Amino acid sequence: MSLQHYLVISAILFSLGIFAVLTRKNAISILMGIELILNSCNLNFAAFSRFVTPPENIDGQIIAIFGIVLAAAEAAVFLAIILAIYREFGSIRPDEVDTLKG
Amino acid sequence: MLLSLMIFVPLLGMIVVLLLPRESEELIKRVTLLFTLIPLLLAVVLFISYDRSTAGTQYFVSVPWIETFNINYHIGIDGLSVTLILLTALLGPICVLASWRNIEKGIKAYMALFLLLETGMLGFFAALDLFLFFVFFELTLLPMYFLIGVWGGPRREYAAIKFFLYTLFGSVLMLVAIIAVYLNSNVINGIAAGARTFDIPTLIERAATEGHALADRTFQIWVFLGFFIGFAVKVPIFPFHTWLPDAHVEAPTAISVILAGVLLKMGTYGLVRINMDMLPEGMAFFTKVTEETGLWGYSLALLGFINIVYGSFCALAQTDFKKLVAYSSIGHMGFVILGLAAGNEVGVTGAILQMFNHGVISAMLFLLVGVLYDRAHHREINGFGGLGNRMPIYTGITTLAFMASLGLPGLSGFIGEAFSLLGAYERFPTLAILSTIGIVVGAAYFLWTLQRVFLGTLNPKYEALPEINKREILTLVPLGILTIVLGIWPHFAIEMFSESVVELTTKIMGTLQANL
Amino acid sequence: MDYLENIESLAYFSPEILLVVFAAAVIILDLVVKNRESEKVAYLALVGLGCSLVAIIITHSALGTNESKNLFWGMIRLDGFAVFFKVLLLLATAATILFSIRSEELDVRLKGEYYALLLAVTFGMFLMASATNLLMIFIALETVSLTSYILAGFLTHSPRSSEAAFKYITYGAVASGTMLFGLSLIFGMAGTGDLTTIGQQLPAVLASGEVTALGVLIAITFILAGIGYKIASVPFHMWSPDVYEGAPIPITAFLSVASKAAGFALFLRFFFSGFGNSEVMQSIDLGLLLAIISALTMTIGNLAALPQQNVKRLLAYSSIAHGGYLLMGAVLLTNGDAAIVNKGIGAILFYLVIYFFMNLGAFYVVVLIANEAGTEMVEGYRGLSSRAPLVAGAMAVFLFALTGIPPLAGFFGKWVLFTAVIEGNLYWLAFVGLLNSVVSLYYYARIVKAMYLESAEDTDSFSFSKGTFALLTVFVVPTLLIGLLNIFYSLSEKITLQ
Amino acid sequence: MVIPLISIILLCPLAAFAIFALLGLAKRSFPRQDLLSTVAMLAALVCSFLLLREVVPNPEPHTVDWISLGKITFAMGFYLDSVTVIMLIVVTLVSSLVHIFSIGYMHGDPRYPRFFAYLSLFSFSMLFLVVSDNLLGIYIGWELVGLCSYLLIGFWFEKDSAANACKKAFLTTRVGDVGMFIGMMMLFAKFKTLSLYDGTENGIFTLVEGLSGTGDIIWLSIAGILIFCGAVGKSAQVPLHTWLPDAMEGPTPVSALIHAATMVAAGVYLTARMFPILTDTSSLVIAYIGGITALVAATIAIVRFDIKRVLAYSTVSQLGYMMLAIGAGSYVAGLFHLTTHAFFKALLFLGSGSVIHAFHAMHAHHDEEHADGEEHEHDDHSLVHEHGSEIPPDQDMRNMGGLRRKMPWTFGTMLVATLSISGVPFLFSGFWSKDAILGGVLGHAMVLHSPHYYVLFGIALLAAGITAFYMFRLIFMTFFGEPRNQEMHDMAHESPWVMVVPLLVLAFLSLPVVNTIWFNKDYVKPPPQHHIQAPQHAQVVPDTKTGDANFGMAFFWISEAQAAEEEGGKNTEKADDAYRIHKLAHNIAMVLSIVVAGLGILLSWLFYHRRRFSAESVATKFSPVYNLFWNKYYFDEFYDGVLVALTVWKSRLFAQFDGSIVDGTVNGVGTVTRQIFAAFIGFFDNRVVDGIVNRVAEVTWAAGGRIRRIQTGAIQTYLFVVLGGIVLIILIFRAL
Repeated sequence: MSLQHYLVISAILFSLGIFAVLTRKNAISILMGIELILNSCNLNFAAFSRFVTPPENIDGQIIAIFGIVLAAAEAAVFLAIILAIYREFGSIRPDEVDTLKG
Repeated sequence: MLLSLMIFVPLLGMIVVLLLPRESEELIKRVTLLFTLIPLLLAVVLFISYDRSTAGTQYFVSVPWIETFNINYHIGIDGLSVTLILLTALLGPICVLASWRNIEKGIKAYMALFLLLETGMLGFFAALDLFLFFVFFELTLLPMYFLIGVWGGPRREYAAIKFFLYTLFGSVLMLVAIIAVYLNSNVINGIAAGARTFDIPTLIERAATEGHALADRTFQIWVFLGFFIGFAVKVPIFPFHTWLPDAHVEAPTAISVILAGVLLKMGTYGLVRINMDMLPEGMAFFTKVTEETGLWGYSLALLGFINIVYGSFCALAQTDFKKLVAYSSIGHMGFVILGLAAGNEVGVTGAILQMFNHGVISAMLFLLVGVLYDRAHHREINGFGGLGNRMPIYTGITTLAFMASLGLPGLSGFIGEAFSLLGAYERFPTLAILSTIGIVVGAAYFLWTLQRVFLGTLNPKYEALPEINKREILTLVPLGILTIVLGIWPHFAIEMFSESVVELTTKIMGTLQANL
Repeated sequence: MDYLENIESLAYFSPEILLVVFAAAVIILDLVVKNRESEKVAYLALVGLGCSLVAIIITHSALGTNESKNLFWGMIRLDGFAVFFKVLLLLATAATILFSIRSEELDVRLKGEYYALLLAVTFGMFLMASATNLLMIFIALETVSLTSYILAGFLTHSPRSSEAAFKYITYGAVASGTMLFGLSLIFGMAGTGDLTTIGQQLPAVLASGEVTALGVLIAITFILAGIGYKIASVPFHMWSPDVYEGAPIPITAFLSVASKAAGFALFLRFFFSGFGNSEVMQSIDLGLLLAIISALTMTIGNLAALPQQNVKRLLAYSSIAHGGYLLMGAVLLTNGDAAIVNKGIGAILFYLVIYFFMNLGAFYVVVLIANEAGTEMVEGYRGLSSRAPLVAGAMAVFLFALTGIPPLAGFFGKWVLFTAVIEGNLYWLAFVGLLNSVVSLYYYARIVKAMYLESAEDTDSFSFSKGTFALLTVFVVPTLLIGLLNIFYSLSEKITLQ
Repeated sequence: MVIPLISIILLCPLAAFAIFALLGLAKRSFPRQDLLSTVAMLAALVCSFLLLREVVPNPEPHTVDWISLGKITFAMGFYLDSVTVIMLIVVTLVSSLVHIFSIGYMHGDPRYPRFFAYLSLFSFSMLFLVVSDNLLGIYIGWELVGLCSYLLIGFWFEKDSAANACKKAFLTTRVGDVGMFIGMMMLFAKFKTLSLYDGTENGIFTLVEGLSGTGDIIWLSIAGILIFCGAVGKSAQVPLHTWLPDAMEGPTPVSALIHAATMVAAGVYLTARMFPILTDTSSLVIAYIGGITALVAATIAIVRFDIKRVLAYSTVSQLGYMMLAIGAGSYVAGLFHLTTHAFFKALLFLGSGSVIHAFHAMHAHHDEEHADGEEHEHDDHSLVHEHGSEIPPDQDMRNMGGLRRKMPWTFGTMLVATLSISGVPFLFSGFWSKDAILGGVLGHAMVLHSPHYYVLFGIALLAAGITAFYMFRLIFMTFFGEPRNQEMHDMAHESPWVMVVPLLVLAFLSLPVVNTIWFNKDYVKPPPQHHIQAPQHAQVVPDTKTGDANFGMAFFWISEAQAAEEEGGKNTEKADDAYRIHKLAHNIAMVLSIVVAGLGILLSWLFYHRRRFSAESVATKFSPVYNLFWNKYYFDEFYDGVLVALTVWKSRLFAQFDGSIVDGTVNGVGTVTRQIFAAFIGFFDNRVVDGIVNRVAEVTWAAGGRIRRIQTGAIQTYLFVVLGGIVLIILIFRAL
């Protein structure tokens, strides 16, 4: 498998993520979309470090690992906030959370 | 040193006033009066000790301020500025006296702002560093905004913000022009050499040297426009004038006096100091008709003419006493523009004289309107009548002011107008002749007003109208004396700036003869 | 290029370390302190900031002028630029803490975490100001973001706050995700994460044709999404009005000043080192792109501010507009002439200093009024001139400074910016900027009008503590003076990027 | 010695006014302002007589630099030649007498002191005008007298009619003055100076010589005519004459001083001063204006009943005479008539004043004034005004008659004046001056062989006859026959001595005493007129001679030798026949004028004393002509018609006796301004100029609103925007 395959896959993942974020009517699925985006990035880094950079250089993979970590942290915060939202609004539909506008 | 002292004494006064307790109003007034009298004293000293025989600037101080941009605190006076400084310093105490009784609320803040305003104005006329010049120019904005907005009439908010927006818009364009000048101030034949500068004398000199970026025609024309619009809003020149009537009608008397007496002059002073002296090429473009400039060559004179006629006719249409005076001053500033457009000795002298005289006369007029307003609480001209019997002294002074304003020879108003026209006739005969319409219409609306307010049978409503009191007379007398003295012996003022004018006009004329 | 390895780096890393330590200490103290008198905690946090400030000064002096050290194998760089921002951010945090002490909307519970988080976010921003590696950039960004999400939503039982947090995190996560994608692309093109090396590699690969301009454009645009969202530039600004309105006022102030400043630090360093080479800029016409973004940002910010009734929201839009002004300086990065590039950077730094004082000052007044009058609406400011003359005066100063009226500092900030921009021959951009400042007068003056020209329903005067006035003067005096003193100009001149 | 004298002459009246003004500021007033002013005036009078010896015929400049800028300087100074001095004497003399008269006449007026202060101010301005040696100075004095006349006409400003009259006077003259100012601009543009003669090379008179022979004169003619415009305004020449009759609203002494003797004559004086720059074209224009004015005014005067109006129109007509003389090149004759007219017309006015006073003028006056004060409750909000067409009873000749027994002194003195103005031969100064003019015009015609001047001579002759007619009409109606209004008649009484004495003095002056000065050719030398058209036609010698010497009476004598030797300068034989022609002309003129005057007097005797024919029947027989005169040639209606609207004209046709050019103009402009123009301004100033700004503001606001609507509050829209932004950027910059 060549670099292109990986890039195409990650691109598809990214697009799916964006699509999810834009269309889902549920905060949780938005979170999933975000996770997709982040993972597509990680995939990219890993692929590049495999194909582009010299083998002894593993920066890309390190970044990918950090990416996973931060994604986890983000998910945690996100879920906490969704809880708060649910407490305040009794719903986690993003389009119902729109008191602040204009 | 003397000069700096004069400029910053009012600022000091502001601080003192701010430290005083807000209850002790009498004290505040007295202190303010004191701190406006000191600059007047200093201004008189300057006026007397000024060496009339040279054109150059005197009393100049130059201290480095912001080295990074080579900005200096550089002030100095030449004949023109010293005249206007005297005017400003004179109006200071007069306005304080004029606001003595009829400012009810927040006298402390009022006086503080007024002092700040005075510093701004004095500084502006003395500044010889373009940046400083601009800062002082803008410094007058804030106090003016509050003075109109807080102590003004019913529609004060509208008037204040309108004044503010107009002037800010103008000064924004001016700022671009200033920066452009600054950036090109060290470019000769396309090569940047030496430090950039804001120093007005240096810039003027460089703008005159061959091959310097500042001397370039197209550059000068654009920069000229930038500055011109900035000043035109202040003057105000048609069509940027609409803020003036509102501002005047809403502003309290003293502020109208300052507005008409000094702020309008800031515009014309800028035109002389920057547009004429620094940008002769641009000036030439807008004041000389050639196949190249085409109709642009008429533009400046035309604007002057429009101001004169338009202002006069608008004034004729007014029934609000203050609005009438406001429009009349638009008309009178037209003569200044016309004289400057002429660019020859007589014209420019007339213009400068007109600046000063209009400062004095319009100040008188607004004070008089204020006196009447304080008594009758309205300004509807048709609402009065026959006051001539009731308050003879007031009538007398008003007649003097009106006559001076409509350009009666023997009073100061005349010489300015006459010279502006005499000068303009040599360059723009048609426009000069057409502008004389303004003289007749001027006479018309003033006499008509005189008749409607003072002549005829006394309106029974005002049987008990009290005669003008001592304090008010005190504010008016010095101006009245100036009006008469300058009418009889204008040389007393002219000798101050004649040298500078000669130098300036020879330059302008030279440019006109040259390349165009 | 010489890298310091980890151990020797630590010495230069002391400010950050101190922040982390004190963050921990704050939490611990919060646990041990029984009767929730939160002031103690706050002061401890302040002490932490103080120590870190001292550390910064020491490290800087150790560094020597115009030198720079690459710490941790070139993960972050310590140079004058970084130091400048660290000091600025530190002060901003300090101000925020002081606000928070006085703010009544923040409830006493959980104060410990609150201050700890503030220190943490500062730490993240320090990293943003000095990161020189894609990895570190990403980590810094995320650290700042995650903590600020929490801070924005810190008001429990306040739907507005929670909503703010929700929008903030959704928007932020997407933006940073997009940015990460962009970063990965860059990483792929240059084959390295180190900015400086990227700066050298990119032109080569572009020249060799392995990478098309389109690729670079896509990458940069994605990255812009991330950075643009931090500095709230069009079209990535839309989160900020809502979040600013919803978040607690001190946090709003903090975001509008500190995180903007950090964002600009990152922005400048990233584009200067990574894309400083003008061929890359030319290949995608970055200059024009940034110019358009900046023009749009200030225009939209100002226009949207016009009809606002909520002062917080109004200031949010105004801070978007100011971001636009600052971007004008950033545009100059793409100018070929190094001198002008430095002028641009210097202008941004100078403006940030002034913006720091006038904007924080304005927000502080908002805090005070929110405490006393219990409202953030413009009506709440009616007759303030009589109810609290000094505060009203200060507010007027801040607002007119934001408008850019001489002789207030705001004018000089704009002055420096516009001079630089015009020197870069971007007359049109300068013109747009100046017209915008005219427009901005209109909404700033609306508040002044309310304070001075309108009268309140109830006219009982507010009373403020001495400390309040002291803090207020801390902001007022510089707003009046900075422009008039040469020192600041020369300072901003000195600081440059290598 | 000259300078101090002049300074005294100028400063005395000025001081008198200054004292009043300054004390006025302190809400006080000098106990006897009247005496103060009078004494000041007398002092000035004495000094002017002293000057008579000081001054040699040739002008002698005394100038100081007034304003100097670079190359250009404006000098202020005195231009003293014999004419100046004579004017000084006339002004001071009449002024002093009027002062004295007013002490009696104005007695008991509430603003008594102010009246005298104004008189002093006027005298100062007039004297300043007379002595200044440059156009700027003249213009200054010129406007100042205008101001004084404004103040004095409006002295009883409670009367709306007075208030309107004074405004009208000021504005009408101002219109002329603008013309004058433009003329000054032209001269200045050409010569770079405004001083007429400053001893050096660069006075206008010297410079204008330089133009001799050069063809370039059109502009000079125009300039001359424009400057003459000023004179047209001030001297109430057609078409700007209508203000003078209205000016009679002022107190009668004022009419005597300002509107008969001095200010209105200033126009003539100015024209004479500018004599050297008048080209033939401008001269002809001036002559025509003068002639037409003389005739028109005279004809109008025939049908007036208000004693003061009759005199007013007669003044206008006489001024026309003087203008005609100067237009015809008879410089001396014009000024000579100016002096004689000053005296006898002042006398006539004061006489009428004394008559009015006899009818308890003041009291009647005041009641009446208050009455109409209530009537139109200050309705004067437009510039138009409903003129009180009714003649005040105490001025209506139809109420008079048979007064000669009641007030002999007044009658006697007025009779002298009337004889003088009607040109009764030899014994009265009027005869000599008028005859000099007629002769001058005829001579000019004969020399130039120009039909124009023949026509003008005819007009002048006719006017002379009419003058005699209406003057005697006045005398007969006032002093002869039976009293028409008995109870008024019973009230009548001779005026106190303060009023009678001035009458006597003036009566004496109406005898040909002044001739001594004017016939002394060593004293009065007319300035040379450089005919720039030359050599097109013969050089015309300005006519110095005022009638032939053959009629006895030594002090009229000028030897023909002198005359011939005076022309000796120029080529003698041409000068000689010029002189011969003039001599002939004068003889013809004299005979004709005597005949005409006699006819006039005879007719009026038949009409108004013997009542052989009734004026009414004639009036009805020639009603169109009569209406024409009665309505003053419809001048005002014409102007109003043109300037306001034709419809107004119809409604006013006979009711309207007044209204005026400038009221017309200003009214026109005023209405236009307030209706069309104000609408225009209201539209232009607020909609367009202001509107543009507001529109911009609104658009900005709207934009703000739009952007708000994008900020929906739904997070996913925001994210859409982000994505859209990214895509857009990429697409756009991809294309680039």
